[in-house]
Amino acid sequence: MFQSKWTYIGAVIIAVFALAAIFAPWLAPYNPYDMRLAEQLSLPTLEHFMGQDANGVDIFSRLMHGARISLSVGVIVVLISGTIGITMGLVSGYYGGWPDTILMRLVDILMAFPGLLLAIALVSVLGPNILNVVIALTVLGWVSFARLVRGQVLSVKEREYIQAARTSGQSDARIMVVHIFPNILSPVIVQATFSVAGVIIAESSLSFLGLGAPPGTPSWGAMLSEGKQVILEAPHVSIFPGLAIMLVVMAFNFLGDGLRDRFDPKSTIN
Amino acid sequence: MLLYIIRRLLLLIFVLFGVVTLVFMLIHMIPGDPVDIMLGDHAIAADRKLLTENLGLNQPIHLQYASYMAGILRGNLGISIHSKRPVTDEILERFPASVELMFGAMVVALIMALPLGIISALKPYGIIDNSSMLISFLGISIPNFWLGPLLIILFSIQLDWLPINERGGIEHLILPSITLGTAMAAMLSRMIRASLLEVLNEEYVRNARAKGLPERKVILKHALRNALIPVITIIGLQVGVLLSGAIITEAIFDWPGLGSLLLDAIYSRNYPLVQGCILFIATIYVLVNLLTDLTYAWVDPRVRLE
Amino acid sequence: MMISENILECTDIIKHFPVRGGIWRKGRNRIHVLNGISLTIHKGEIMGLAGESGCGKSTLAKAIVNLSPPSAGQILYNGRRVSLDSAREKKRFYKDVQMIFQDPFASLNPRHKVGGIIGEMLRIHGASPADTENAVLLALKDVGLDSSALDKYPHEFSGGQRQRVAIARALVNHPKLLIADEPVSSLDLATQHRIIELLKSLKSRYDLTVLFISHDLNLIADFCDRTAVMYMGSICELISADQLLTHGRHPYVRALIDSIPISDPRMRMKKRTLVSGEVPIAGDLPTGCAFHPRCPHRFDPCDVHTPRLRSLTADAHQVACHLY
Amino acid sequence: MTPTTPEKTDTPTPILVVKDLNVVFRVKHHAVPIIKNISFNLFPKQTLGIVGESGSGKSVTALSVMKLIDTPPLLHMTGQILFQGRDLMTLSNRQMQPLRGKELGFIFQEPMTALNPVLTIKDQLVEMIRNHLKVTRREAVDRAVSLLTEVGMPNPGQRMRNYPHQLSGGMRQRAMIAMALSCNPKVLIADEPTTALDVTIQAQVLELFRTLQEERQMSLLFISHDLRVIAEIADQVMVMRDGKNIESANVDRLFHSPIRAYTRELLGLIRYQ
Repeated sequence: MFQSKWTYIGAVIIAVFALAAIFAPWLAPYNPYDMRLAEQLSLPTLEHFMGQDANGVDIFSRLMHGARISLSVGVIVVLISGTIGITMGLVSGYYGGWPDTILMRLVDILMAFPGLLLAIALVSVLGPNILNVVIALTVLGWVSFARLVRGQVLSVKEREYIQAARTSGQSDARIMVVHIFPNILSPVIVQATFSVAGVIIAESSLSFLGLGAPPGTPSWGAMLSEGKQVILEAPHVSIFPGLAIMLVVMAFNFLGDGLRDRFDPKSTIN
Repeated sequence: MLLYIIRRLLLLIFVLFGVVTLVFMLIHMIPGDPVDIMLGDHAIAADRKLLTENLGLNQPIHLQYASYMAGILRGNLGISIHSKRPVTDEILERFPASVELMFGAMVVALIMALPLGIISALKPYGIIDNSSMLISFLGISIPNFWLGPLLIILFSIQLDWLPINERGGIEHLILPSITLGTAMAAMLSRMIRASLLEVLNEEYVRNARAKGLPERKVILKHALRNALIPVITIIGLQVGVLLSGAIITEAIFDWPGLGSLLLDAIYSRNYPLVQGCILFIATIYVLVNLLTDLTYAWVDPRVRLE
Repeated sequence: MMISENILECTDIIKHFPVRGGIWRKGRNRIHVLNGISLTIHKGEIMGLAGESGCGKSTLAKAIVNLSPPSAGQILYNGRRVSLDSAREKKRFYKDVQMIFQDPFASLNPRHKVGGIIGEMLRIHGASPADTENAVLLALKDVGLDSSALDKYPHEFSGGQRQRVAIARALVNHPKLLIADEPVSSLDLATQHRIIELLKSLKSRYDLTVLFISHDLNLIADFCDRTAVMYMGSICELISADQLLTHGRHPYVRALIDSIPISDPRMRMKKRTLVSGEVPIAGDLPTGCAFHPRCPHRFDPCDVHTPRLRSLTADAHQVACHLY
Repeated sequence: MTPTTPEKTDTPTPILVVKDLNVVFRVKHHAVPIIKNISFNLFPKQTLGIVGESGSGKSVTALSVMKLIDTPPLLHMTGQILFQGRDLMTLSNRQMQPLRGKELGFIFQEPMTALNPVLTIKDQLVEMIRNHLKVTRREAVDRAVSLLTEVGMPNPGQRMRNYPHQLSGGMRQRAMIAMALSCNPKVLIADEPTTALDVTIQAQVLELFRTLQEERQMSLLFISHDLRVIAEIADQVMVMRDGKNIESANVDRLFHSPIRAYTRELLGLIRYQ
C-alpha cells in the first residue's frame, strides 16, 4: 500500500529531527551564534558541509538549533490549542443550546480571517518574538480543533450506545469523558498531526516576514529570510533551511495520512 | 432557497460586525502608548497631538468604537500616518494587483488539480495516482516562501526566462502564481480524488451503468457532477489560504498588492493602514465564503429546495 | 398472571420538532410526531407498540426514558411524576427503567470491553468491584454468554451475541420496566427467534414489565399480551395481542394485516383490500382522522373530527374510528 | 397467474441460462469464492425467486448476470451466462452496454441511493430512454409520463420534475421500476426491491410487479431474503446459502414439500410467526 511505507518514513524523519532538536547543543559542530565574518557565505566545505551564512555562522548548526524552535513551537501550539479546542468542542457539541451557538459564532468570526492574517495582525501588534507567535497561533489553532470535535460529537452523541449511556443514570461529564471522547480521538490525532505541520509552516512564515524569531536566531524562517537577501550570490543559504522545513512538514503529512488510514479504514481510498 | 440566503446574509452581517470589533481591538492591544510606538519617541508634540486626535485616542473607548464604526459604514477607514492619505484610497490602489495574482494562482491550481485529481481517482494506485500523490505531498509541504526563491533561482537566474520582480505583463505573473497556487493545487487534487472515489462507489453510478449508459457519460454526467459539489466549498476555503499566502508571495516577488501594503504598514508601524488592510482582506474572504455557500446551495438541489 | 396496578401511565403526550423554517415561519412549520398519546402499562404485562416507520413509536419510547422529553403531556412511573433533575433522581429512575435498542452494532461502545459495558451499570450505583464482578458473570450467564466474553470488544461478536450483551447490560440491575425498541428487527430470522425466547424467559424469571416496539405484527401477536397500533403520532387501536391479527377493526390495522405477505403460495394475494397512497413526507397532519386520505371506508366526519379511542367490548378493545 | 400450473410456459427454451457460475473475490490478498457452481434457467414470462440469508451471494448472482461487479473486489468469474443463446461472459464491457437497460433491466434495493440525487426523475428517465431508443426528446418525455402512470405514480407530469429526495420511499421505488422498464427489457432483475419499504407499501409494489409482469410478458429474477415475499411473487425458487444452490423447485412444491433440511428450517421460522 502506498501509504503505509511512507508513514514509517515520515515517522523516521520526525524522529531524526526530534533528536537533532533535543541534542542540538551537544551534537551541533559549532555554536549557532558564532559569527566568522571572514568566512561569510562560503560554500559547503569539509568543516562546514552546509557552508556558512551571511554572518559566517555554520548553517548546519543553525539548522539543528532551528529544529528545536520549529518542533517545540509546533508541538506546544498544537497541545495547548488542542486541549482548548477539544474541551470547547466536546461541551458545545454535547450540550448544544446557546453555549453552542455562541461558540459557533465566535468560530465563524475567527474563521473569517484567512489563515495567517490574524496571526500576522496579532504578532505585529504584540511585537515580533517567539512567545507572541505561540500565542497568536494558539488563538487561531483551537478553532479548527473545536470545529472538528464539535462535528464528531454531534454525530457520535446520536449513536445508540450514547443513548444507552444516557439512560444508565451516569453523569453527563462521565458520558463525555468515558464514552464520547475515546470515540472521537482518532480524527483528533490525525488533525493534530496535520496541525503540527501547519504550525511549523506558519512559524517559519512569520519569521520569514520578520515577525517571528528576530534575525540572527537559529530559526529556519529567519534563515530563509536572510537567504533571500543573498539569493543571487549564495543560493545555498536558502536551499538547506527550505529543505529542512519541507522534510519535516512532509513527514508530518505522511504520518497524518497514514494514521487516518489506520484509524478509519473506509477512508483508505483517499 | 430564499430562507437559506436570508439566514446566510444575517450571519454575514453578524460575522462582519465581529470582524470589525476584533480589528478595532487590535490597536488597543498594543503594549504601552500606541502613539509612541507609531511615531517613535523623537516625534514632535504637534504630530503627536494630531495623531492622537486623528485616531480619537483621547476619547473614551466606547466613543472611539462608535466613531470607528460610523467611519466604516461611510467607507472611511481613517488616515494613513505617513502618507496622510485616506486608508481606503491606498487599499483600492493596490487591490487590483492582488486580484490579478489571486486569479493567476487560482488558474494554476485548477489547471493542475482538476486533471490530476480526476485521473488519479479513475485509475487508483496507477502511476499517475502515485506520482500525483507524491506531487501533492510536495505541494503541501514546500512552504511558498521557499518555493518562490527556488523558482527565481531556476527560471530567472539560471535560465533567465522570466523577470524577477515588479508587476508587468503575463510573464511577470507566472512565477508568483505558481508559487501561490501550488499549495492549493496539491490540496485540491487530493480532495477531488477523494470525493470522486467516494462517488464512484455510490449505487447511482452502478445504476447508471446498469442503465447501459456509455462509461464516458456515467463518469461525466453522473459521477463527476456529484463529486464536484463538495469541492466547491473546499475551493472557497482554499481562497483563504491564497489570501494569506499572497502576503508572503507578494513579499518575495515585490508584487504591489494588498499583502505587501500590509507588510509595509506593519514594518512602518502605520496601524490605521494595518487595521484597514486586515479588515478589507477579511471582508473579501467572508464575501467569497458567502459566494461559495450560495453556489453550493444552488448546485445541490437537496439544499436549494430545502 | 394477575395484572394489578399500573407501572407506567402516559397522558396526552405531544412531541413536535421545529423544522429549520427560518426566522419568520418559526411557529407554523413544526413536524408533529406525537399528537396526544395516552397509554397505560400494567405491572407484569408485555405491552406491544406496533406501527410503520414514521408513526412515532420510537419517539414515544425515547420520551418515556426522557432521552427526548415530550413537548407536552405527563408521564407517571409507579404513580409518581417522572422528574430527572437531580443526579440522585436520575439514578433511581434508571435503576428501575431500562431500554434496549434496535441496531446491535451501534448500541455497544466499540472502545469498551463487554465486562466494562455491563460492569459500568453497577459501578454507577456504587457496587464494590467484587460484587460487580459476580453480578456481571451472572448477567452474562442469564443471556447465555460465558465469562470469556468479559475481555472481548463488541466487534468480536455476532449481531445476536451483541444484542445479548445489550440485554445483560439492561437487566444487570434488575429493572422493573424494560423498553425494547425494535430489538430484533436487524437480526436474521433464526437469531430473532432465539432472542425472543431469551426475552420471554428473562421476563418471567425477573417479573419484568416490557414495552415491546416493532413493525412486525406477527411478532407482536406472538410475544405480547396487549398492543397499541400507532399511525402518524396517535394510537388508532388498542387490542389484546392474540386477537390483533383476527379481530383488528381499524381500517389501517386491517390494511396492515392484509399487507403482510403470506408464506403459502396457494393463498397468494388475490385482490385483497390494499391501502393506497403513503404517509405524507413533510408530516403535515391531515385534518380530522389522520388516515382519512388513504381510508377505503372514508365518510363525512372522517376529514373533520379526529376520532377518539372508544372501547368496543368488555376486554378493553378500543378503536379510534368513526365507523365504530 | 396462479402458481399451481406446474410448467409456467410451453416453449421449453429458457431466455436466460446460467451454467456453473463461479465468482471469486480478492479479500486482503487471498481469493475468496463467493459464488460456487450456481446454475439456473429463467423461462420467458416466468418469475424465478432467489432466496437466502444475507451473505448467501444472492445479490452477487444478480449483479454477475449484468456483469456489474467491479474489480476490486472481483478477482475472476467463470461459467456461462447465455442470454437468448448468446454467452455474455465473452462480451466486453462496451459490448454489454447496449444490452444493459435495453434487454436486461435492473432494480436496486435502496431507491434513495440508486437514484442520482442531483438530477430530476424526468432527466434520469429521459436519459435512459434516449440512450437506447432513437426518439426525440418530446417523445421520450411522453413515454416517461406513461411509464410513471403505469407504475402507479400519482400526477406523474408534475411529480417527475421532483428530485429523488423530495419523494417518499414508495414513490422512489416506483420511479426506479419505471426506469428499469423504460426500454421494455425481456428480463428484469430486482435485487430485494421491497426490503427497504414499509409493509403496506411493499404490498402495493409486489402487486405492481405482478401486474407488470403479466401485461409485459417479461421474465423476472426476484431476489429477497424474505421467503414470504418469494411466496407472493415467484413461480420457481432457488434457495442459496453461502454461494451454493441448496435447493431449486417450483414454488408450490418448495413450500409444501421441501427436501433440504436448511429449507425446512427457513420455512419453519416464518411459519412459527
